[in-house]
Amino acid sequence: MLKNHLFANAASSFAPKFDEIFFVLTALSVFFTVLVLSLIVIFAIRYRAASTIDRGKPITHNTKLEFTIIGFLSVVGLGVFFWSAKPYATIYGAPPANAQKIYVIGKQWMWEIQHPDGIRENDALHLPLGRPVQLILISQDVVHSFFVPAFKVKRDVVPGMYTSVWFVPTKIGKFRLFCAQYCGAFHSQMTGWVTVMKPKDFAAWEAAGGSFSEGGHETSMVQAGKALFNKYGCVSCHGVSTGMAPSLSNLYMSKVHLTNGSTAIADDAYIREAILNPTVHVPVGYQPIMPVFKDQLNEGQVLDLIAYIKSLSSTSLPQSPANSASNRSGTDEKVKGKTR
Amino acid sequence: MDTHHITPISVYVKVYVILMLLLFATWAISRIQLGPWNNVAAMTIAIIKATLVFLFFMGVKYSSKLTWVWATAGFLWLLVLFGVLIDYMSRGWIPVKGW
Amino acid sequence: MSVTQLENTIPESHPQKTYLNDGNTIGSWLLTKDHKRIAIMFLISISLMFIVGGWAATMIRAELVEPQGHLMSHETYNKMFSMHGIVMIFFFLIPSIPAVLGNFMVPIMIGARDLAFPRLNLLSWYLYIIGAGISLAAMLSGGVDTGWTFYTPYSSVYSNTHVTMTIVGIFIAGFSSIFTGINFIVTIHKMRAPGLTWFRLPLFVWAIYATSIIFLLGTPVIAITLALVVLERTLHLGIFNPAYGGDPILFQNLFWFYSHPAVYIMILPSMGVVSEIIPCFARKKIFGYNFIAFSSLAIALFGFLVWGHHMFVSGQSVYSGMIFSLLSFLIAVPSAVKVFNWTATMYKGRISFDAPMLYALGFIGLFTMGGLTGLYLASLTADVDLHDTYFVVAHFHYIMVGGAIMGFMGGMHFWWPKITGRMYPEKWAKIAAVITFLGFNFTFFPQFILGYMGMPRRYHWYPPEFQTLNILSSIGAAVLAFGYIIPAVYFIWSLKKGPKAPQNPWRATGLEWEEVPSPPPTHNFARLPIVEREAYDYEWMDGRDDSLSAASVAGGKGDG
Amino acid sequence: MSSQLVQPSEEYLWEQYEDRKQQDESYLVGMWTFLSTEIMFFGALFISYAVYRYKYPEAFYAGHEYMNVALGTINTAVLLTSSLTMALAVHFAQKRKRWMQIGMLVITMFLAFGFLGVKFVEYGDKFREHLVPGYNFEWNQANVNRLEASTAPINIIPSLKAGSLPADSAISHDAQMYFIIYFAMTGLHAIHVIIGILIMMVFIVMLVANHPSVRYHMPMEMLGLYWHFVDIVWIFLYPLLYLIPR
Repeated sequence: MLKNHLFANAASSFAPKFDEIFFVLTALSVFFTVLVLSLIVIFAIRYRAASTIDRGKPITHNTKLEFTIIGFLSVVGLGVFFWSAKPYATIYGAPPANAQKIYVIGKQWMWEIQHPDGIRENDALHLPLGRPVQLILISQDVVHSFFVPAFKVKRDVVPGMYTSVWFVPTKIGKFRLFCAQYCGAFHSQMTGWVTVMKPKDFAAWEAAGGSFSEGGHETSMVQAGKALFNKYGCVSCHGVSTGMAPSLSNLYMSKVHLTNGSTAIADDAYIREAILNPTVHVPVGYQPIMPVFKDQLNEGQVLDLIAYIKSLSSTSLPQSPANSASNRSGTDEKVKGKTR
Repeated sequence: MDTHHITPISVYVKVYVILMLLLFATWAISRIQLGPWNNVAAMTIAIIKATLVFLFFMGVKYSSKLTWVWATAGFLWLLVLFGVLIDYMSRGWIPVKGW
Repeated sequence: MSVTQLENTIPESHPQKTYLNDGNTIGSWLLTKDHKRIAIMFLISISLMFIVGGWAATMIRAELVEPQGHLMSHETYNKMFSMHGIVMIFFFLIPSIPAVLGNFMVPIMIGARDLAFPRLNLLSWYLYIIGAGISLAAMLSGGVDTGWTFYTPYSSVYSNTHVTMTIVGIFIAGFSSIFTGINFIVTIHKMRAPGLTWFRLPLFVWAIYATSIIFLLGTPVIAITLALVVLERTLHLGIFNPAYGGDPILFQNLFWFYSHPAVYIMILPSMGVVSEIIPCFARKKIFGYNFIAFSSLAIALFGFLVWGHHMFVSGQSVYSGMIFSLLSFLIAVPSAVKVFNWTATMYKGRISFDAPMLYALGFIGLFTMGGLTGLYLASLTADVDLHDTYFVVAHFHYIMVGGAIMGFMGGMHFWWPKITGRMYPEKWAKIAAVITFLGFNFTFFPQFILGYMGMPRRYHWYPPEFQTLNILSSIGAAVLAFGYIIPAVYFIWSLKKGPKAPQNPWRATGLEWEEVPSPPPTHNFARLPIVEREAYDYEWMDGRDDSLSAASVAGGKGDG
Repeated sequence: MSSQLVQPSEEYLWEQYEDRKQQDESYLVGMWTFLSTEIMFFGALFISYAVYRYKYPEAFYAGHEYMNVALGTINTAVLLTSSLTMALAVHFAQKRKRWMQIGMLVITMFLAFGFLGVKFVEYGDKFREHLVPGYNFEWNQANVNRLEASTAPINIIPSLKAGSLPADSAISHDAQMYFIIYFAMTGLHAIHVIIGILIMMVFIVMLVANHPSVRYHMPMEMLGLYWHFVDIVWIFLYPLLYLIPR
């Protein structure tokens, strides 16, 4: 009850956990600060030079007491550490299976959001209440940081690397979105709004093609990816039995044998690399003839292509990019069961 | 009185011969395919060579304890810096289930 | 070179021939090998840099009074906070206590005639001046807008300001730190007076020793890392640039490998100063000498193991994050031990409240708060929200300003009579100490709340709901500025007008007070002292003092 | 086995020291503390090497195939030999055999020049083979040309946007990383060699002139320590850069 009054702003599944730890740390801090300051004040008054108090038997060391303090503080520290490690590992770890994946691209100085169904938003993010959402973030240029204070959630947006974070919005409203990592001249204007809506309203918003946002309804990410796939002529080599390049059906999350003798799991990060720098990732039996797309595709288009390639897999694997280097589905359910 | 150790020339020459033999060994082993053991062998030989230079050419073997401490401090601290690798090696791991 | 006449009889308390008048030409200063003169030159140089950094801070606080400040453009604002950070950290805080008070005091405290390598010491100052000059020139010729952290790929590819020149300056100044560190380590190891065992050393010397370890083992890492950034900028290499397969997070790893221990470079010497001041003004042996000494070493060594707590949200592996969080909680313990021991020292003391003591007490209070708020940032979950907000800004200012600068000011007041041979005006000094303490809290406490509310750091424009707290903070900064201007004025005033200082105005223990006149002669000691007592033996000191009878020490009256 | 150095203990004593023992030991500790910073200095590059080799093992293997192992091995031998002669120079300095000391220093210096000469040849090869990152790196281009001549019908080098990253950005950056690190590490090492040569020159000149400050053997020992350290760095660079196993 008290906690609800103190921390009325918690707007995500993570926020109450943050609040708990913040509350405990604040209690500890106040306790120790008051302890130290009051001891100093008491000693300063009692033992001021003019005072005639008894100063007999001054002590200059007490090893037992010191070790007691060291032990006590270490235990307190370890306790807080373990308590605070779990929520952290949770939100940066594998999301529940039903999590909605939303792609966030940071660039100087705006946020580009892609919903899987093709709705794109700039500097705005609409979310349904109560549904787990996993953000998959990548930067087009420098390091940014996706920060929604009301959710107490922050994740750096790094170029060349997918990061992820997941949470459940638990409160309807409009919340500020900041870039928290200094990214250049207009860093302080790389802001936006996150809107959390009732699932019903969200469905309406989605159906209207995100009419409240600037982007409007485009094709879904898979469709956009397919269009790119055709536009760049990928199909001429990766089409069925051309022999020039491997087929992409059922590629996602499969094992790829490369000409240099190593193997790789074809996760999001691998596919991204294979599109942008194909010469380093040549599968066995093929020539390194694929064009380098590094300067032709932006991160958003790469995400579209990955979505399309995923759609070519017969079994859909609910795997998040950030954790896809390892396996496997099924365990996600457990995570969900325990944390939610 | 000043007591400063002077290493005799014969020691230097012996160490030098061993170093050259080890150099040849490194090169020879690198020509054989041993898989990951190639790395182990190369680095082990490098560490032995460096230790020989360290102990005899640089005279740490005959030095005071204080010199020992500071001579090894840098090498030990390099290991701490290699803690950076923990980050890269554990990135792919999934966080513990149930956490 | 020498202008003054040698006199046959040198009075004990006011020697005619001191390090200050042993040669009055500019050359006699610029080519000096005397650690005391080099310390003075460092003092002047870092004070000038403090003015530059302080000016930048003033501009920042003035701009943040309004949510959409219009004093300067975004670019200018970014350059301002970068300048503030770079100047204050690399050119003020890091050399402040070690190169000024350490340089001056360590040889005297351990009974040596000079540092082990006087010429290296002078070189250290020149490197500092060259480094500072180059960085300042970069700032004057357009500035740098990366923040002091130089995160890649912004610094290495995207920023089109004077990053290269600034880094060259920092690189050169880094060697100044390294050489200072080498000098201290060798001096403390090899040049202690007979009888001055490790556990008789003043704790300030321990602190400087621990700091020097960080200088030696940390500075080269950032030097080479920043050098790589320069290579990346100038030759378009890609060691940290993802467009070439580089890893921006590797830069953060290497950067914080130095820059986290660098925080301890700033705070450890201050802790040393406080460990000197508190026993002196409590007239009591310090509580738990061994624990304070070893906690300095522990902080210096473990400080190297926690760099990753700056990167919890960066995409670093979750496991790394956990290891670093765990170690960060543990490194709080030695700091807490120190706070406990200082407080315990006051127990049954005979406490007087001269300005150095006020600064020291202020230090304990502010450092306690700074340290405890550090726990929030060491905690993984709390850091997810608080990282890169004003909470962090407030936290590290409590450590670096509330801690390091309070300690520096305390040390300056404490040793000013020894350094200059003049007393500062005590009344004004007390006023200044109180103003600094209040102004500091006024400035930075609101920033904790701002951070909790979610205001990110390095924001030029911010949402209007944060304005009230920002105004409070700016008012506080104005108060704080007075806290620094007043001492500057009376210190300068005291050089000419201040009453002459006796050899030991505080009746303090330590070779610098017991054996050396104020100001000290060029070679410190006419005859090298032999140490027979442990540090902080104030019972012996007060027992020796005629004004105190044995009875009054044991039980009764104050010394009035 | 070992003989004792006998020197008048007050000779060459700086005024801040009490006696020569204290001074000698201070020099030693000072030099070792300096070398520990040097270790960390190179350490930052070694850790970068480790990280990128861990990330791009194939690229490092591919890159190392362009290394001239013979030249690398010769250079290692040259440097080890120079370490021996340097150790002997220190030995003769301790025994106060000035001309022997000068002779050994001159040999060491020539070996050092030899090392740099070989390095120069190697660097030259890299320039010719378009393997210098940031200058003319064209890893892919080479592969492409080979391929175009044989099979592939498609021109696969995309046109670059104006004002984008320099021309080598469109290539296999992973292999470039190997060469960046190769040049950074060997370059920093070469700078140390050059500094060593400069100091040796000063020593030789001063020794020939029989300058009093080099009659004291500690400065010579410092130079020796420095040179052996340079040698140790190369002992590790050689297998790491030249002998990468598959």
